[in-house]
Amino acid sequence: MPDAPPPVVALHDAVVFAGGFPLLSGVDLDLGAGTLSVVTGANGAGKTSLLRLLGGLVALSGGTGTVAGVDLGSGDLRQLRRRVGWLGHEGSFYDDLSVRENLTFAARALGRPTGEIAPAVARVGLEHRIDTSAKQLSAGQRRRLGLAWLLLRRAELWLLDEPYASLDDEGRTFFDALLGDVVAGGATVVVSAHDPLRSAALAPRTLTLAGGRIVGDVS
Amino acid sequence: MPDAPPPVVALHDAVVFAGGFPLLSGVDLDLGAGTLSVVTGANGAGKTSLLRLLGGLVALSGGTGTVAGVDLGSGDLRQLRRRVGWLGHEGSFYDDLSVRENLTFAARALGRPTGEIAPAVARVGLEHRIDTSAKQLSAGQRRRLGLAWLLLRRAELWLLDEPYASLDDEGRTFFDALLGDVVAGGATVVVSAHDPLRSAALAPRTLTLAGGRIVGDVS
Amino acid sequence: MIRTALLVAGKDLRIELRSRVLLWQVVPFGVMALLLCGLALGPAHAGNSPAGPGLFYLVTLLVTLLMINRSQAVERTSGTRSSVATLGLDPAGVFLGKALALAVELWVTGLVLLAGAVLVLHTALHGALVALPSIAVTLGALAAAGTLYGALTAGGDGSATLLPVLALPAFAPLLIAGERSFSAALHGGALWEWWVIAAVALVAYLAVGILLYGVLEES
Amino acid sequence: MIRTALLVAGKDLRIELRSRVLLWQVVPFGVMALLLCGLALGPAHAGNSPAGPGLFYLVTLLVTLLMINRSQAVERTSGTRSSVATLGLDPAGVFLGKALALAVELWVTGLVLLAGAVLVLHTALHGALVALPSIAVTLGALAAAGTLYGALTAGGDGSATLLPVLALPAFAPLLIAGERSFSAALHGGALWEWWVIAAVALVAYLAVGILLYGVLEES
Amino acid sequence: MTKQLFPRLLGPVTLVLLALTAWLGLWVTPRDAVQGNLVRLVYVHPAVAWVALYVSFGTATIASVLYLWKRTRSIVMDRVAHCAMEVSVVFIVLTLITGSIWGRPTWGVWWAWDARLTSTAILGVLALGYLALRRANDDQALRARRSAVFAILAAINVPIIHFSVDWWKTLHQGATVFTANRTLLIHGLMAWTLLVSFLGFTLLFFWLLRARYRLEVSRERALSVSLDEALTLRRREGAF
Ligand code: HEM
Ligand SMILES: Nc1ncnc2c1ncn2[C@@H]1O[C@H](COP(=O)(O)OP(=O)(O)OP(=O)(O)O)[C@@H](O)[C@H]1O
Ligand SMILES: Nc1ncnc2c1ncn2[C@@H]1O[C@H](COP(=O)(O)OP(=O)(O)OP(=O)(O)O)[C@@H](O)[C@H]1O
Ligand SMILES: [Mg+2]
Ligand SMILES: [Mg+2]
Repeated sequence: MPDAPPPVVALHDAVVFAGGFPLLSGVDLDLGAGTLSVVTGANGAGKTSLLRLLGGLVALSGGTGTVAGVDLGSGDLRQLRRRVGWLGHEGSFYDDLSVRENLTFAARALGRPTGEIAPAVARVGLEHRIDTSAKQLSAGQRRRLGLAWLLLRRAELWLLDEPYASLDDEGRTFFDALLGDVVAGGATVVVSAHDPLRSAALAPRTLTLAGGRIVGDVS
Repeated sequence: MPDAPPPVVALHDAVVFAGGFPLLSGVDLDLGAGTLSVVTGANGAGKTSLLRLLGGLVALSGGTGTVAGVDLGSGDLRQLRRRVGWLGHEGSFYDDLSVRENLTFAARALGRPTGEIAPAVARVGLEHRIDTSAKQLSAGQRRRLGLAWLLLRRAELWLLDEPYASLDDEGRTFFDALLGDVVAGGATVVVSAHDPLRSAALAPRTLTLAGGRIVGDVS
Repeated sequence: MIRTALLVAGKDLRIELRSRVLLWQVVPFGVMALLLCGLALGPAHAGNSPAGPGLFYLVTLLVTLLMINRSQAVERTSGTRSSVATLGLDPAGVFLGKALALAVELWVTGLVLLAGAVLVLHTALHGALVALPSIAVTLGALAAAGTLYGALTAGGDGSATLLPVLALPAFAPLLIAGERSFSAALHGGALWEWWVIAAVALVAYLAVGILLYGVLEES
Repeated sequence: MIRTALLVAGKDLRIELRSRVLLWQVVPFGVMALLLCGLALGPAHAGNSPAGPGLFYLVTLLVTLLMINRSQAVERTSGTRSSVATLGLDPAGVFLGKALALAVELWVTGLVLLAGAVLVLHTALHGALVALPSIAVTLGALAAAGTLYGALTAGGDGSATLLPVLALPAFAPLLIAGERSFSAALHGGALWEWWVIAAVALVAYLAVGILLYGVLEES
Repeated sequence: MTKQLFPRLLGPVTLVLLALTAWLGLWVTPRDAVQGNLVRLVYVHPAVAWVALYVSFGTATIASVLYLWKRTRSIVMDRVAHCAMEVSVVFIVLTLITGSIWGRPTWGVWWAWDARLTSTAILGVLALGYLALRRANDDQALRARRSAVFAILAAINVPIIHFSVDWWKTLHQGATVFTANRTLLIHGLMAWTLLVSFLGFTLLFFWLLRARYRLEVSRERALSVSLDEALTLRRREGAF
């Protein structure tokens, strides 16, 4: 009887308030597993806010929503966060710990073998910075560390907020390849970006936000 | 007798160390007044470090340098900083103050009429956020606030670290127009970026950094 | 839960080792405060003074407040929060781990302060040794309570100032119990009563923390 | 210099008004600490107790440490430093402005604490009023010294913990002088000597700050 | 020639003077009628205290002032201040220890809340604070400036320690060796022994300072070699 698998993301008229200001003003959205979506829109349109909602990092103020099987209104947001890979505007690690130590912490916390760390670091091109403490990294290197952290995650739902910013050319190419792998592996990816994605092969669905709502949806 | 005006930036074998690590490993650079230069290079190449050196925000560890007539080795860096307009990776304001209050502070500190604030805010497109406190702005809005702050500065030397990051399309177009105006007004501009500039009309000089040195110079 | 606790405690202690804040700053602060308190009491009062235990715990309280701030600050540098939140660590484990790390730091500092009290305040060495288990338990309870209150106040504006307001009333009974049992160890008297109070407080705070820490963590 | 000072002081006080840290956190903390101290003294000692002035200044000291941290933290949120550094403000003016703002905050808090002392510790109202000018001068000196030491420790690792270590010995004489002159106001005695010490300290710290603040600021 | 002679003689002369102090102090000078053999600590404690307060802390302060003054600003001054402050910690601790050893039999306690004792201990914490402040800043120039300012602020404590015995009537000995008008109160052999001890410990300070300074210089030289290596490594980063 069940014809389609349930969507990973299902929002209905989702509203999020912060300090009396509506960050999201009624979003309807369905995303299936293994899809890639790009969220665009002017500055202040609500892209970051949408990603934070999907990651269980802010609470829903109105409407309904389910993400990865967790009800945003009444469910356990911690459950949701466990299944989400998050890459924010700014790097997000313990500044006093080195690249290796940060990743070891993440691997242990997730119950992954620490043997996966070295390959992940090599993949993002930080081998020669592996013992540098996070606060000494350059902007792009921090972003790469964030990607390595994500590689360890193997999350079901990837939420990437302007991942291209401050990555160099080589980094962007690598990133596109990574996205391809991830989507092929069955994970759902939502990316916010101001430029279209590099690689034409990815063919994402593009959602345009404006004023906290979705005003365009092209696949 | 003096044929050419003295260069605004003159670095000779400039070396900058931080915690035993060479951020810059010997940079030779001459920039004339009224020129536009773009600094590119891989992540960690030293772009941000070069801009910080030019802005008098880090000290020279080796070699010699003069920026805007101030000797980097023995001169008064505070003098230099007064003449520099800086836009960093992250927005840089008092988080608890509103857009208007931040700009009023800057205008007063620089001895500019506060009447210039409203036009600057309108120009960067933040009119409807003018009484929002800086910490509530979105990433792109923060960047725009930084631009408004720069507009008030009227600096001789503009140092912009990845200004495109997190600006939307409209913002980038506006930014390119701004750059054109500034250079035409006789100021020197150094921009770090991973993408080439949008507007072909600007025709900048492109410096490529790698390993803390300049390895490419195309005008 | 235990695995998470050990992981978190290890991470906190490693950051502590890396930054050496405890060694170079907290411990000298404690010694200084002890000296000043001694001076304030004046020569008449010194010499195995009955105020010894009180001063010891007063200084310990100040040190604890400093360390709680530090323990929470580590978790919220720039973007650490979002990333670590998406690791979905078991909050009970996080609580236990942070409390354990804080307790270890307090025990180390406590030993130094105790040595200082013996040397400087002429607290009887034998009495101090007898008091050792009760001090260990009291400091443990302080660490548990401190972690709880630290989480309660963390993240908001000026949390460094909010913490003492909320925590002081909770710490006061602990300090009184500790002081009484220390005095009893020095001058003879019912040792057990106060010992038991501190132990009960320790267990109670641990239980509350394990149950409720998840609620305190920001959404 | 004066213009810069007023600008900076205005900015600091405005941030303070905006965030309400003083009103909601520092003042309650002070009152709470006063209550606990009164409690610790026990009912026997209360009632125009000779300890009143000492307690008042002890609490003031704690409050001052909190406020200095806050005053410095405001200057170094994310990128504030680079931007404000490039305003090239006169360091003497910045010092005076920050000291003035801190002094105003301390005066407000001092008044509340004084009222608390009269109500809770039964300090004689008339004596408290007589002591008012000496308290104002002492708090002013504390603000000047605090701003100086705040800049000395700002920005480094764990500056919040380094501050008390370095500043306590400098504050101690001020507190003692304040306490003596307060006591003298209550119980009669030579008022002027201590008054003069505080005034000399105020002038000395102001002079040192005006001369050397620029040296302390980060490059 | 003479330029090399002085530093080379520093070590041997120090040793000779200290040995002389020990010999005079332990065997030649008489026991005291009241204090017995304890009086022999007078050849150690005041000299060590003198070095701690005036010679070493003073050196650190003067070097700091010279660093802050633009015309004499150089990394040498910063290094001298740093090294002198480290040696100062050693001498302050020695002052506290010898004082405590002396205090136990004379006052019956190891420690008392006497103004001089406390302020000496605070000076020790301040010296440690100076070292902590240095650790907290990475940037060489900023570190030098900040620690120089702090050293000067901390030096205010030295006159306080000196006059504390007059300002607060205290347990600790007042000025016994030298009175205010610089006349020697003790006579004969004791005075000579005292003089030798002062000289000996003063030279010991300079010896230690010199050793520490050379260690610092060689450490920095090693660092600059490693910096050169880092530089070539960094340049190679861009090569491919
Ligand atoms: C921990 C305990 C003590 C400390 C921290 C201490 C500290 C000092 C200091 C800092 C000085 C140098 C003052 C100056 O030159 O301005 C000094 C001098 C001196 N101390 Fe102590 N002291 C201690 C115990 C004692 C005791 C127990 C005695 C003898 C009973 C003693 C006898 C002296 C004498 C005779 C001088 C030379 C005084 C002069 O000529 O000015 N000290 N001490
Ligand atoms: N204190 C330090 N110790 C060691 N390495 C450091 C330190 N500070 C910076 N670095 C390194 O210096 C290099 C230069 O950094 P910089 O920020 O100038 O690079 P960038 O060109 O701006 O890179 P991005 O494109 O990522 O912004 C980086 O490789 C960084 O890891
Ligand atoms: N607490 C708040 N009070 C008022 N307005 C707020 C608050 N928090 C956020 N905003 C506003 O909400 C809007 C949405 O912000 P969001 O960060 O989601 O935008 P964005 O699409 O990610 O923009 P950008 O492209 O600049 O990153 C912004 O206009 C911002 O000013
Ligand atoms: Mg955004
Ligand atoms: Mg950069």
